[in-house]
Amino acid sequence: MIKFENVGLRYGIGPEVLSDISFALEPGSFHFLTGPSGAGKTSLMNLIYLGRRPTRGLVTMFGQSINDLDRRKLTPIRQRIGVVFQDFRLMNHLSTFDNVALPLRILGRPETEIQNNVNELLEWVGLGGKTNVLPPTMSGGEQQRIAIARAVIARPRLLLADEPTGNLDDDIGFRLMNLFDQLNRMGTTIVIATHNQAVIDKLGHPRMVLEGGRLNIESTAQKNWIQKKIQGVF
Amino acid sequence: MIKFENVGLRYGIGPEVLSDISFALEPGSFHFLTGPSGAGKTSLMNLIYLGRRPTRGLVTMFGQSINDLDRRKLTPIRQRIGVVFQDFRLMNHLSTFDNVALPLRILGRPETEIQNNVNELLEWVGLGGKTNVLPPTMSGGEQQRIAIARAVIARPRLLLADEPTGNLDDDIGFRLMNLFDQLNRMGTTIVIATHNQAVIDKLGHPRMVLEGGRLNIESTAQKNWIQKKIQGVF
Amino acid sequence: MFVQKDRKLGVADGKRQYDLPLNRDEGSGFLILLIALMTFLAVLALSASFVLRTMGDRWSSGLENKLTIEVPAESANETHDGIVISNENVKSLTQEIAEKIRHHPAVKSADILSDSEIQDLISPWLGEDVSLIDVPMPGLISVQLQVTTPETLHALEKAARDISPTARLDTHETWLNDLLRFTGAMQFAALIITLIIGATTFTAVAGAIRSRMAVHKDEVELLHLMGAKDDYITSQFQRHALTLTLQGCVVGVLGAGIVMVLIGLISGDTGGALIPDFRLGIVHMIALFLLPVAACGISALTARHTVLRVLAGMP
Amino acid sequence: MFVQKDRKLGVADGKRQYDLPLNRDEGSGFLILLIALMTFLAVLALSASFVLRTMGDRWSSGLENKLTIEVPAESANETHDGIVISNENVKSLTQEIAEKIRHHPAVKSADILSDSEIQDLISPWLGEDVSLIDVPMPGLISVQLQVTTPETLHALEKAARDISPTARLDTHETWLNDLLRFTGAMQFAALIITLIIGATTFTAVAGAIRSRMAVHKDEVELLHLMGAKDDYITSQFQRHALTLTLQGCVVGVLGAGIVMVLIGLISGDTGGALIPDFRLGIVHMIALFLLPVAACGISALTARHTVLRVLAGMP
Ligand SMILES: Nc1ncnc2c1ncn2[C@@H]1O[C@H](COP(=O)(O)OP(=O)(O)OP(=O)(O)O)[C@@H](O)[C@H]1O
Ligand SMILES: Nc1ncnc2c1ncn2[C@@H]1O[C@H](COP(=O)(O)OP(=O)(O)OP(=O)(O)O)[C@@H](O)[C@H]1O
Ligand SMILES: [Mg+2]
Ligand SMILES: [Mg+2]
Repeated sequence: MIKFENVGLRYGIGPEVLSDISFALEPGSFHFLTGPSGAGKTSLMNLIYLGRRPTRGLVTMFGQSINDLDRRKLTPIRQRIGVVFQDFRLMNHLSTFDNVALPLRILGRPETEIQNNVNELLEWVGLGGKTNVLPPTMSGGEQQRIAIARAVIARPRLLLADEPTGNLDDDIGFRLMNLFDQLNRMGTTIVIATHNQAVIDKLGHPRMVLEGGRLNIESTAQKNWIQKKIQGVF
Repeated sequence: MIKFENVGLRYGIGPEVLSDISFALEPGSFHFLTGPSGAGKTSLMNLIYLGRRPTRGLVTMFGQSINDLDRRKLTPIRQRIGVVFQDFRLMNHLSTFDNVALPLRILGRPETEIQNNVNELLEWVGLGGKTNVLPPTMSGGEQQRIAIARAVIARPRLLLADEPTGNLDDDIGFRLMNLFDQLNRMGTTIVIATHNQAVIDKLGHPRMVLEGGRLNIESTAQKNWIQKKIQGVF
Repeated sequence: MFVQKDRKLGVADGKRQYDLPLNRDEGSGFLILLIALMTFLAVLALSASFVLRTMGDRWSSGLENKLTIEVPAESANETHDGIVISNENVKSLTQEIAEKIRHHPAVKSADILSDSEIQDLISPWLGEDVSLIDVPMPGLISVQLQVTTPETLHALEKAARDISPTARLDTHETWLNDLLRFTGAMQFAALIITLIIGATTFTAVAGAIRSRMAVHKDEVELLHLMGAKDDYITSQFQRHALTLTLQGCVVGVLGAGIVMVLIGLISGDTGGALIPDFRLGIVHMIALFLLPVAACGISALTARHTVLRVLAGMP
Repeated sequence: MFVQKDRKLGVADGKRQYDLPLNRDEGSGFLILLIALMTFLAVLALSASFVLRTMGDRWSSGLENKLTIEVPAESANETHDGIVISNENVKSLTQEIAEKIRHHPAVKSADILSDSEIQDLISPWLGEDVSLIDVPMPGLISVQLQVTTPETLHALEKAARDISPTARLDTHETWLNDLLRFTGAMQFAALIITLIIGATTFTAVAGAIRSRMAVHKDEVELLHLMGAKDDYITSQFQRHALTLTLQGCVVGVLGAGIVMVLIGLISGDTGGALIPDFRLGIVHMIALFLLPVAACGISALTARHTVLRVLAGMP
């Protein structure tokens, strides 16, 4: 579904932040993306959601090579991707409802469908009583939940989440991870960048580790041993 | 040093976010502030760093009751407080160096002193090679470290940090917690709001727990049992 | 300044206007004010330029098309001091010029003034008692023209000079030439000002849209990344620019109208033929009404172009 | 538009100017342009108003201070058609008015026109051959004044009317009155425009500062929370407003100067006394130079006031 081949990225004239990144994501897969701060997790996500073109290498999305695709042809690809940004990127002048409804509106869905879907999802992430509130008057965790709701509302075929639980307590954090898991079971491919070891351990999906601009994919089997050990403790 | 008596806060005509908050922080103390998302941690910090006046109740800071203090008299109090905001609040047009130097410049310190102190601290938080970079081109964790450096550069007598390690991996997270500990040993009073159970457990300072708008302070003794248990595991 | 319509989304009535908070930008009222002022000044300057042209035309054509040709009694030909020419000589020269001039197509009539007529004209300067025979008398031809044009005047002057090199044209209206020159300068200034104003408005709108693009760059980029088509984004800016310009133009044109009526009231009842009323022809009216229409069109296009260019820079 | 000085901080040379990115705001060039345009127009309008006043003064005083008082041969007193007064009666009335008027301080001389003089004046209308004794002759007094002022004219008219109610003042210059009225209206318009421009500039600067305050509210609040004194923040905005206004004013005044020189070149060599040159007195020059100075002062104060008010709203 998504294939990177020898992809490299540099910002301006700086050093290569990502070099020789090669991987393929199967439809319906679920990966964690980890690595120390500044390793390039956000940068890699940026490449996947087409926020930037790579400096070199081949990128294939949904079977189309995007390297020499026309600008306009990227629009339908983008509509199939949901993103939770590390810094949320909410529209501060739009209410919680309208922020979450935005992807549906861009797709031109009928307003009644929007009304139902959005309200249901907001209820589910614990923001049912805050549909008409503006993001700047909400707590960090609440904003993060809006960002997550917005990313999943249009049932994207690919979901990218950058540190989606950094501002959430463990309870609501696991609840949202379950939401991702549920989506994954319905066929959505998922990549989550996170530092939260507890979450990674609990869900046990394979890890993509970025270090020094290179990417390693650790199999699930490798992790199972540690996971078992921890579960045995409690 | 800081005393809240029956403090309440409501935003506009909404419900009371904080009610009957009463506590006192001794000079040189270190507390964690926890509670579920939306409990009011950021709001309480806001009251402490004088970003808002409480709706009711008495607040005493550094021995002065601030309830009927003139606006201008608050300025020297503010200069003694360092804050790490949950959303960083960096100046996007200023370089890393200038962001961190800002508190010293406001205090009118000589430029040579600024130069030395800032460079040393940036080195320490792992941003030595990024002094001339603008915040928007940095990773989430790098920005968070700038925010922390800015809060501590002027050796404040009170340090407030709101979720200061949410975007950091455990390594650099503990390193910064050590920085806070060090400052604390030199006399700075510290309050850190965090969801990160690992950090709370490891350092073992008393917890202030916000729940339903009320505040409970859990003694260190209470936590010690759990902490020991965990340490025994590894 | 203007009632801000509630653009709040989330109401399922299909009235959704903006995803971007364009209408809440602080600068909007300010831009409207600027456009209003520009329109106001442009309408005034343009009207002034029209009025001045009408005025100039009327002055140069409406006054009696009369002039006098003087054949002095001195000839400056030979010496510095001039030689006095005999009265008979003057008379024959005058006769000759009159004959020649009469055939010019622009000349209605050319009459030689009689001695007594000349005496009437001269007496205020020389006194009643001086006998005409004692002084050298100039020859005078009173000419009535069909229309006064600079070309005709030049032709007549040349014709007269060919016969008597010292002949002089006196249009009685040198001050009018001054006035016409002045009016021309004013008209020029008015047009220059209109042009400057137009350019400024254009720059202002383009600048404002560019600045709004900059302020909302993150939001625009977000929409783009979510898969919004270029048109989805462009149309919001376009509608915004159009609305602002329209509001500004209406205010400006109304203001200018009021001021013009005021000026009309103050200067309008002069009644004299010299100063025409501040009434404009139908062509001018149309030109004045095209001004705001053009402004709206230009600013919508400017907005579209500006936004598309920024969008083209996004991956 | 203007070379942006490098305000980058972190260089230990004490040249630190702004913590806030005011000088990088997109709107700056635009505001400079606006202020330049406003200054340009204000200087032009003010100059025009001065020139018009000078022109009006010269026209009303500079022309020959002559007028004629006519004592008609008909009295409109009793009947609609009027009664013809005997020539002797007219003569005595005329004499009486002339005597009375001579003592008015503004009157230099007042001469009664002789019959032959009157005939000279009338002959163009009645023909040379009509004997004066056959028609009722009006009495005419040629008056030379020191200066022509409306008050003098009114006084003279009243004096004449006291003696002969049908007496009429003829200044030969009714068209001049029209012109003066027109000039007055133009002058009024120029002043109104200057005032509107001033108000707009004021609003624009206040609006721009308020909008910058809004854009940088978070940053200002941050500085405030870090313990920055009000002055620390205010002075940055103040300096910013001052810089922008100064740049705008310089451009505007220069532009206006160029246009005035241009207009002077086009209309300046008229040489006629009727249209004065576009030369301004020293007082006017000072007034024109005070304009930008006042603009700078006002905008610095506006900025200070605006920012202080926002800061006062912070806890
Ligand atoms: N727009 C940009 N321009 C220049 N450099 C950038 C830009 N964005 C990121 N970088 C640099 O690229 C490197 C990787 O950044 P990135 O945000 O991808 O890291 P990350 O893995 O997401 O880190 P974190 O866990 O702290 O969020 C960093 O050194 C950062 O300074
Ligand atoms: N400026 C504001 N105006 C109105 N309501 C606000 C404002 N700021 C916060 N709130 C509300 O007050 C409550 C407490 O918010 P606060 O940010 O203090 O929570 P928090 O404990 O910091 O949560 P988190 O862990 O998610 O950051 C929330 O319900 C939030 O919506
Ligand atoms: Mg990141
Ligand atoms: Mg918070």
